[in-house]
Amino acid sequence: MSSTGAHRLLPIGVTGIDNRKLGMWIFLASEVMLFAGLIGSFVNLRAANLVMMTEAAGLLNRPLGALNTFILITSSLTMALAVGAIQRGNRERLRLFLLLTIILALAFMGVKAVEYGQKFSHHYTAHTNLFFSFYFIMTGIHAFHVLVGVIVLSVVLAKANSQKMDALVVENVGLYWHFVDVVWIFLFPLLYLT
Amino acid sequence: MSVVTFGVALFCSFGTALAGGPWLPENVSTIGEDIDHLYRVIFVITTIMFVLTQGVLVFFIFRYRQRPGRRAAYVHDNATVETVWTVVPGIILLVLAVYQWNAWADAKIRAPDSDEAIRVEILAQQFEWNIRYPGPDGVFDTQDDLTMKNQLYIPRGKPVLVQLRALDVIHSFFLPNLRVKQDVLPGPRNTILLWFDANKSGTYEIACAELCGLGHYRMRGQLFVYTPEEFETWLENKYKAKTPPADWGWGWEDGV
Amino acid sequence: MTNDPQANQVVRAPIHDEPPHPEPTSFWRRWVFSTNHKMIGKQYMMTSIFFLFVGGFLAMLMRWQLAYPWAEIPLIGKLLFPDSGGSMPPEFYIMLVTLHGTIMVFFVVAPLLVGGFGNFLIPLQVGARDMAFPVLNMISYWVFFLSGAVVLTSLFVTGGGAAGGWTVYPPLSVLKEAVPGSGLGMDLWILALGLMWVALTLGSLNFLATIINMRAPGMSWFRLPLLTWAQFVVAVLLLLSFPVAAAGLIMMEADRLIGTSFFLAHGLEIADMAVEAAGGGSAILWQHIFWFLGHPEVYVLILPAMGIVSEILPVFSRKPIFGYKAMVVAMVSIMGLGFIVWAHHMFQAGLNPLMAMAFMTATMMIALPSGVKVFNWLATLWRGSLRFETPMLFALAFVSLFIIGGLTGIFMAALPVDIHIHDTYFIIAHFHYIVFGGSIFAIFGAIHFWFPKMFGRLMSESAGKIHFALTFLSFNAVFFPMHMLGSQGHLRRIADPTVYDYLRPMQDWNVFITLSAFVLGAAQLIFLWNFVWSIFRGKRAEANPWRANTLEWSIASPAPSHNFEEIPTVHRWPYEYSSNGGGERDWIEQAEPITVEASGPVEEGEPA
Amino acid sequence: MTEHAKHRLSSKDYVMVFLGLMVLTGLTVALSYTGLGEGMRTFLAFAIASAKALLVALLFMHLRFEPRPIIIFAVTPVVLAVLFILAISPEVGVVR
Ligand code: HEA
Ligand code: HEA
Ligand code: CUA
Ligand SMILES: [Cu+2]
Repeated sequence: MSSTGAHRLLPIGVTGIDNRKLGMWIFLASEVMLFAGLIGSFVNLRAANLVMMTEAAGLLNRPLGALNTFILITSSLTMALAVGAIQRGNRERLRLFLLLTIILALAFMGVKAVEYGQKFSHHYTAHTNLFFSFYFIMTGIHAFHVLVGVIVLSVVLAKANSQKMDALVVENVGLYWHFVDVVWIFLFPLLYLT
Repeated sequence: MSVVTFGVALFCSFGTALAGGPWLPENVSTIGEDIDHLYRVIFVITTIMFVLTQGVLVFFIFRYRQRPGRRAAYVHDNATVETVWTVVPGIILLVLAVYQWNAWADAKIRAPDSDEAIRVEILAQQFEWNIRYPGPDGVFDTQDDLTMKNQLYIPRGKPVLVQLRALDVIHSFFLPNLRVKQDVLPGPRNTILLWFDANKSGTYEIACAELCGLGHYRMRGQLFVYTPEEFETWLENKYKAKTPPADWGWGWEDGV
Repeated sequence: MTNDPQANQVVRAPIHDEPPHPEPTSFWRRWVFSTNHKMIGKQYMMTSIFFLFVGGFLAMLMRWQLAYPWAEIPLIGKLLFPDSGGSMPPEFYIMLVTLHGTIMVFFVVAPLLVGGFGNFLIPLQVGARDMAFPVLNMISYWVFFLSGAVVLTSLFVTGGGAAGGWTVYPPLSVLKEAVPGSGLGMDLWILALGLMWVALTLGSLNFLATIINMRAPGMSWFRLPLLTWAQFVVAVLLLLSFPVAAAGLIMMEADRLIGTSFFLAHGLEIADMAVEAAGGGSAILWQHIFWFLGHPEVYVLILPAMGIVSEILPVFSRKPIFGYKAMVVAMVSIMGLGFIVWAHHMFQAGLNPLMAMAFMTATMMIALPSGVKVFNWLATLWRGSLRFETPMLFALAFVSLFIIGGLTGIFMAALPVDIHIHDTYFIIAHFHYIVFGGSIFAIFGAIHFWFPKMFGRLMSESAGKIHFALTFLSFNAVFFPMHMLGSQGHLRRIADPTVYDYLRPMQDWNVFITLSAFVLGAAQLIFLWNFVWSIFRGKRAEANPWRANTLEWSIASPAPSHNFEEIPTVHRWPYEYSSNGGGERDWIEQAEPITVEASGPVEEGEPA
Repeated sequence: MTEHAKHRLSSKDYVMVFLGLMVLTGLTVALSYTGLGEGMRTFLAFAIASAKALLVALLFMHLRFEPRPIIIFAVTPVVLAVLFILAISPEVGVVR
């Protein structure tokens, strides 16, 4: 994302913030609105179909959902520690915590896959009813974000020793990863608990 | 040269605006009177703003065009005028907004008593208006209901209560001469209550105002406003003419 | 600018300038996959001008049908519709309307103003060498290009392009059986808008980072040119409103593809066939989602145009813009209010009537900042010294026509009046006055104004003036009578107005409008010729042909590839015209250190 | 400013935040099994989720130490999102 080509620009601007970090926060602002669109729709159609929606929500596997919440929060911790590590210049620890984060992310996807499998085997699919439509679309978009996170994390891990990989890149990836966690923090009660 | 073209062009659009006046079609409903009144009020206010701003614009264009030996003034702020032209329109707009509330409530919030009103159900579908009266028993969805296609008959001077619903896509029930418009939503749970009256007999048109498919342009109906007596006779004749469903208990039998 | 205590502090901004690298020499990197903001701006501009003619061409076909319903289309009718003897079928008409609206809004005005002028001017006006993320910028353009290719393709697939109006209300747009255009054409429409979302999000991200972070030393917030302010506000609008619609697009495509029913209620039937869907969804939900984007989007179409006019008027009046801070505050309040008025498009849709009253009040309040802007423009002319070059003519026309379009907005904001005029040509008149009379006029002005900086040559003045006069006259002839038709109840999106008895007496007006529209269309060919001719043959331009103040005029024309030899230091606001400080000259550029001894009142906060 | 933020939080701090998040998660799951009324349960679930999100944003994402432009870009969309969600709720839900 750093500037390349003819016009090399140094990234620290008038505000003293690094361009890349500012850019990441701006990007996350738009992501918030993407999920606002989905959550708003869900909240409202849920109110319109209250009985059906709550009944269907009862069919979800709450323990697995809770497990996934724990996994994702733990991955947020390891991510924060990874950022802390590179800020202190400790690339060994950086690699360790990045690896842990990736493993946890994969675990999250694994649990998600098990859940999807359970639902499919009971013939609950996106067109069963409105609740499952939301369930699959929202968790699907979230899982896509997790997948993107895994890919980016792996790239960072692979390049963890390169000097071009400064703390800011890791911090930015961290920001993204924590955001994915925050989204799940809302999706979990929304879908599983109410 | 171009200054002149510009000025002339401005004055042309200007002139049309004033000469044209409000261009509403004939109105035959009570709510329509309120709506037309509000339309005119806004027309007057906006015309004043229009004349004022465009007049100033044209005047400045002529008055301050570049001339040798004159330099533009260096002014860029004036707290007094800026406050005035923020506060005054602000007050006008706020008053204008509040001034709309009553008519809106009459049109869409305060429904008339259903005892004294004529009740009609309208089911919109691509590209027809299905219209239904409850029949002599006063209950909808029974054998004696009276159904019509694209023709709505109402008595003059009596409130009409309509329940609207669509079968397939969104339509919009529009009576230009009664100043009535309401989108019709598809699905059994989306029935909408609507009311209006007409104070002049005659034949008017029903239009569909929301794009609903390739036949949207021809989803037209007719509205017949009768005197109450004419309406009663029409209704009675319709009931009489309606052949009761034959219940002989005898279908076409095979092997006879 | 006055009373800005921070202005001087910012001078110590920590920008570390590096000597620019040489320009890439390979054809691909230089002309096609360029990361230079000026090339990207030009690419956006050329593409959108192409789409202007596509969208305009569709409008011409529509106008033909409206004036002479079901008559054979001249020249191309037999080619397009051999089966019907050369007249267009009704589903073709609504497809024209849909794609005309979509193309004009998303592929012409927004990319021209934001992608074209935003990309070209923001780095120049804030004093940077390029955008914050040049590579993202390039990706943004190519995603936009792809989106345009998709929308053009959709015109030619079986069933035709989308035909649900540019607002694509479900269930019409979701159910394939409902209208022929809801087949593959609609899928492509959704794809195109999804790509547009990506392109515009990358663009606004870049704009915001650049404006916040890459301002030259001394370029404090209140020394930014108003156009850059407008781009900032617009970037926020796009960034935060488009994702909501993107969520809606995903849900809509899911409804179409995998059988969900977010927007489909229980128990729908089309032509006596029950629709197979779980149901429970809501058609109104889409309208909320769409207009949450749609309304901010219309301010995306007007705010940069307002910014352009705020740049052009001072230059040709030789006078500072009046009420600079009020202009900024007005733009920011238009943005804020713009986020909370979306439901005024849904007043007759079955909205909670109480809620509608709240939305009406908010909508009316938007006239306030808009009015402040109008009054400030007028006051800018007051006691000026006006020159009438082509950019100025377009800017003046903008003010005039924007007022008309804005004032008609008040009619529709008024709930009871909107009952009658909703979905009529009154609305068509309202927004064409703003989007054509406003945005497109401002765009023409801007093209004439910044052409020298883009191509190093001036556009022809005489051709420009003829184009202006013809466009101004025929534009009013096309759209002014539509107010009248609309008030009479002339419906939108109908292929044949003569079906209704009450519309038949007005058919002559439709013919008049159509003939005027052909003149309007023909007038645009003059522009096209002038544009192309001037790129190669126009008079060579000096660095600052209009004697303007903003940073882009302090460098050579056309702008060199790395913009500034050295990052400039900004000493004052951009509107220092006819002040005493300039001595004989009536302008002082933003980056000019004071050379002439001030002989009159000098601004406070000015390095004396 | 980012320079300061770097060393504001130690690994121990992060672990504390993590434990806080875990407790809150446990709490919200536990609450969902109680017989609380529908309205109360929804309210509590969202209160807890918001608290968790705040913890992550302020401390894991260092928002607490960031300069104003970043805080603005973090807060604006959240306000707008809440506004949007509230504004469309009575519409689709209650009225129709
Ligand atoms: C660039 C585009 C643009 C802009 C700037 C606006 C600006 C405004 N619009 Fe418009 N609008 C559209 C584009 C735009 N609109 C489009 C495309 C549609 C149709 C969409 C569709 O259905 O396809 C539409 C539809 C639309 C509707 C829905 C109508 C309907 O479908 O029933 C409404 C209703 O309130 C509305 C209102 C307004 C108002 C109040 C403003 C205000 O911002 C205007 C403010 C400006 C002024 C008022 C003029 C200057 C002010 C003064 C001189 C001050 C003094 C004035 C007074 C005291 C009155 N618009
Ligand atoms: C945003 C910008 C924008 C612009 C610039 C325009 C420009 C024009 N529009 Fe536009 N219009 C919309 C946005 C815009 N429109 C929208 C959003 C809708 C609503 C859609 C909907 O309901 O869903 C609409 C709807 C709309 C309707 C209503 C249709 C209906 O509801 O049935 C009409 C009718 O007259 C119309 C006419 C025109 C005309 C005559 C022009 C003219 O100004 C065009 C002038 C012509 C040109 C600029 C190009 C010149 C081209 C040529 C001369 C052709 C040359 C061809 C070749 C060389 C092959 N438009
Ligand atoms: Cu029914 Cu249009
Ligand atoms: Cu709007």
